[in-house]
Amino acid sequence: MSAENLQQCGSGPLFMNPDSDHARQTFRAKSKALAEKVMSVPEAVDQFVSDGDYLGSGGFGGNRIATALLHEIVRQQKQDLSLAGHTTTHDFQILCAGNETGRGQLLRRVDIAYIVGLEARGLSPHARRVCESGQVEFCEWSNYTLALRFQAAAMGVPYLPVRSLAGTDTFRKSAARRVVCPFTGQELIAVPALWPDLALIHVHESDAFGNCRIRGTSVADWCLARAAKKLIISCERLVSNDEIRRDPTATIIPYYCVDAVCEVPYGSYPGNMPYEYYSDEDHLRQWLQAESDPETHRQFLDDCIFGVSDFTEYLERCGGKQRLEQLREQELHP
Amino acid sequence: MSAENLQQCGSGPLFMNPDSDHARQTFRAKSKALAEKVMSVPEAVDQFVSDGDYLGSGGFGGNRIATALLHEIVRQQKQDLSLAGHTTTHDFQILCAGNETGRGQLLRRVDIAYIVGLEARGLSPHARRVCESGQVEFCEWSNYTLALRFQAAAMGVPYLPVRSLAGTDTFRKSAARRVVCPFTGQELIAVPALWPDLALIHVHESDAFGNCRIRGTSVADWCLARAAKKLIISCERLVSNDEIRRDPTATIIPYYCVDAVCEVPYGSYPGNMPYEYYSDEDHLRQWLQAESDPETHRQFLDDCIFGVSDFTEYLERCGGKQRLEQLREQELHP
Amino acid sequence: MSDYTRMELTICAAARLLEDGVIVVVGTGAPCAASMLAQKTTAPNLTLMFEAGGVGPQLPRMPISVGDSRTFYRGLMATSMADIMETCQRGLVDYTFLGGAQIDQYGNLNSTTVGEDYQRPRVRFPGSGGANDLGSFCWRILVITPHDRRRFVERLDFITTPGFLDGPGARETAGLPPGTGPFKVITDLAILGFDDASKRMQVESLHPGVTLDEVQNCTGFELLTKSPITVTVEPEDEQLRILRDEVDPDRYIIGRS
Amino acid sequence: MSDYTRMELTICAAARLLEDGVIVVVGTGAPCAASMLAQKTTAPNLTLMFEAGGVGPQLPRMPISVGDSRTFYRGLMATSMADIMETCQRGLVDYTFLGGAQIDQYGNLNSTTVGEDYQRPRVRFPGSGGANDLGSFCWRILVITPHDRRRFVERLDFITTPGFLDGPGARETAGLPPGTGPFKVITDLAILGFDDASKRMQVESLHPGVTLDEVQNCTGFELLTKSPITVTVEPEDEQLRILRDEVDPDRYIIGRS
Repeated sequence: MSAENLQQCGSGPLFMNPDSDHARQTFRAKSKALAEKVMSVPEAVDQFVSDGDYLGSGGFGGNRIATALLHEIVRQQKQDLSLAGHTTTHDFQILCAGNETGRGQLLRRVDIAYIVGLEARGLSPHARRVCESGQVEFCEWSNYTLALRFQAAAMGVPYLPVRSLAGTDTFRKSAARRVVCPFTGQELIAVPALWPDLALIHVHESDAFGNCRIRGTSVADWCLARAAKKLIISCERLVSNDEIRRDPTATIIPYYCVDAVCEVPYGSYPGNMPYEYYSDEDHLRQWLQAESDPETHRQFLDDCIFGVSDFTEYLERCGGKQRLEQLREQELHP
Repeated sequence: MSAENLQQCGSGPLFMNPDSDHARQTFRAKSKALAEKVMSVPEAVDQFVSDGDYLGSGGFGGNRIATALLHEIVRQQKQDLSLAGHTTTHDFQILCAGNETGRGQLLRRVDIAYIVGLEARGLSPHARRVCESGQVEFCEWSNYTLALRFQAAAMGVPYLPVRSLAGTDTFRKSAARRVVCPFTGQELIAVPALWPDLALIHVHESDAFGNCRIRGTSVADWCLARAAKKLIISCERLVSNDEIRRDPTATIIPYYCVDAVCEVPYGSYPGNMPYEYYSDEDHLRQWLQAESDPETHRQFLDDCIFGVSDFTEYLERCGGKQRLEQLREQELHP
Repeated sequence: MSDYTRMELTICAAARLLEDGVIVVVGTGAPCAASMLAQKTTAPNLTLMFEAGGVGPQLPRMPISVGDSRTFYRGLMATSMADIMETCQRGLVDYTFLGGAQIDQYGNLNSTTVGEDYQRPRVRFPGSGGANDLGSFCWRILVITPHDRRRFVERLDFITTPGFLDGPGARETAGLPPGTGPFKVITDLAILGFDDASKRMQVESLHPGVTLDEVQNCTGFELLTKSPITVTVEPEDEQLRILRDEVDPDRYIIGRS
Repeated sequence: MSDYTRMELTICAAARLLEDGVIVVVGTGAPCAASMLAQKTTAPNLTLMFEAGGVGPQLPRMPISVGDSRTFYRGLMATSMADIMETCQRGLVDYTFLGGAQIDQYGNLNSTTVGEDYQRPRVRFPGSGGANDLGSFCWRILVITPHDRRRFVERLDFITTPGFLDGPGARETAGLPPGTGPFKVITDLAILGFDDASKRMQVESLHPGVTLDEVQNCTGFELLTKSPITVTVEPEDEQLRILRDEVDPDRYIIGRS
């Protein structure tokens, strides 16, 4: 293989426009007023999630995820969504409940870095069904390059260079392209900026305007929050604006990125929330087991999502306060 | 002006190699062991600053700067240094004391984003003498593009794209180049990665290994710390490794970036240190005034740098504890 | 109506230009005074940003440096310079206030060198700082500057920060974000804007008692005029009181001539 | 010498490969167990990193996710995924542990799809996750995997993560950082390395009681051999005790076959 013969472009589909001028118009039109944005989860999803939207899911699959918002999107039966699947594990599993379950097709296009699996817990049988059906369009990336697409978007440039992907089928099935460094002549890969229509991020604390704090790893959320054209925050606790101003160094997402703030204690359940509660491995195991049989799975989804009125009821069905206290204990004294 | 006629390259000199493979070899050779690195300011400067080195100065000119390290570099009469001048104000003024004062030539090459001035306080007469002498080689940038060069270096890529500089003499006298976005065809500016030989960063707290915390704005120090081939930290307070581990979210610079840690209370004086002490405007005004006359300036430098044994003695000469308490009061109750 | 100085008038006029509910990146000095005044009068929901990383402070006093701790005193966020610049680059920031040693008819700014020889200039000024970035990224550039022929020149010795470069379409051709550029220049004599078609500077409003001839005489290039030219609204008593008592009680800015 | 399982042997062998004073990016499962074991035995000054942002934790138990809170429990830093990946990209990270559904003779890994039709695969696996990045950036790739013909294949259905691609020089030509690539493959049968000249996989050490034929029979491509082939050092009692009592008391990993 010589440099001249290198494949210049991945053949994967580019789902979103990487033009930074296009994105600038959207951001120009956003309100920058320091206004209160607190609302309920159903209101936020109804108001800010449209069929056909491209979603970014914050956190890391089963850690600090916006479960309540994800459930509500499934419950409201949104259709034809696209997803940035950077280590999406349980969050992906939740969204897959809107495919192949007789309620239309929630997921239509997925930029993949990591899907279908739940890390050491194994593969999701239902997510496999969804992804092996041929009904969902894919484009391959890696965790870093997909995060880097958010970073390009957050920076306001149409692409960024990187030194991974090169030489692999991951590149060939991506929408990345080759570029040459104008200074060194080094062969590099360029990834296109990705401005999601909507991002969902669960945080520890937010004020009513959307100034947010996160404790522990931020994963890709610093960039995702800034890249998203619309952003719904769910938080463990609403705090006062005075509390935010007491320590501005701790603010990781500023209000002008945020469209809605929902207070949802235990909002990452059954995922882990650092310094708050550990993941509910029993519940995640039950979910995986239920998926083995489509009929069991249907019943399970009715019990957990479609047949419950809101996230509080889901928490109750999963063991309520007692179980949550156990998970808090596991987190604080591992 | 049509797109075809755009000038493709700035004519400014590229002082450092932007090849990321070159930098990788340096980083590979660095020790990654969690080892104690506490030493005195003279030891750190003697051991880690070599004539001809390229320096990056942390903080923002007169805010959270590593004054003690800068004085020591001047006192040890290091020669032929290069500097990344991103809003270097009082730090630049200190380093200029090694030029045109009969002690050889400390500054030889400067990548300029902002030099010579002290913001609203006016221009430094001595820095003007140094920069109008024709003895120092320059390359022009802007604050963001110079910070972006550190960011490229921190990321491990040889360049990054940006949408400023375009169309100006700042571009023409820079070493930036034009690139075209491979996805959108947009005309962009590429800036080359910059791995300084050495960076000096003053922080609030560090442990003995170099895990650091900063309160307030980080300016470009997140990237600078990661870009630097060698890094000397000065800190207001040494803290225990246990204290660092109590809140890993607060760590902004990890130990493996750091070569030396010096405990220097009031180490940013006469600069501002957020939440600790405000800038000493009287002293900065005296410094500017002293520069108007070369003889007065020589005496002033003897009193402040060359004729004092260490930074503690400098603080004493500037009013010592009483003055520092006033500045702390100004900071905490502005 | 109280007596007021030209500097007070300039600051009050600049403050009025800032709409409520927008973001402005400011430097120290007059721009900061104007922004603080706007917050306390017509634009209570104006968010201030400082290039070193301060966002939304409750400014206790005028900062001395755009990076000092006052720029994030009881702020909403204390972040990095890159975060501020990238927020501008992706199109979220409406206004920036800039200055310079020289300005030309297209609003290009020089803050780098004066003199023929770049390597041995007559005067070395600081350089771009963040001005080139902010002037490239933000939607609208505001300039506050004293008005004289040394500053308003036919040809800059060095284009540090882009105005409209050499005319219509030049910013876009160079690759700068479309739809951006100089918006208003507020001086001690007048408020100037830019002609839509030619992108050349035009007089839009004369300060009370100032004539068009006077402005043209203080300008090293031919000024266009917008018709009709208005008279700059004089500071209101309440505006002056706030400026003097709350914004700049030390007369740090308004004490200047 | 105690009895031990093949998994215990594999983990102990992997742990011995990690030098003291280096950084390793690990996943969950066997790599994490091996790294924890190394820390508690031969490499007390080994720093663990996790791709979601955890640096230098004092792991209280095995994490379940590479992003869960244990990955930064009493850690040195809890940062972003990009920070971890960029630290690898700029050359600071010595080792990464990877796995996959398939591996070929050049150490290329497949964790994406099995089957002919990419759009309708026989099995859809997770994809790269961070593997492609870590396998591109880190100096040395370590692989821990069960050894069978389903995994060790002549031709991958999908190259997710680069080994030596199609042979000597291919990584460099593609633009990957020079000097990087697969280092060792630790299986339940042997320790394998890569021939310097051909970059093909070679048997370097056989686990006690395992024959070369047995290894070749479990491999879908022709293996080279390094001469002399050694016998893998058996776990020491103290190593086993620590593995069983401190690293994996729940037998989460070592309980697997």
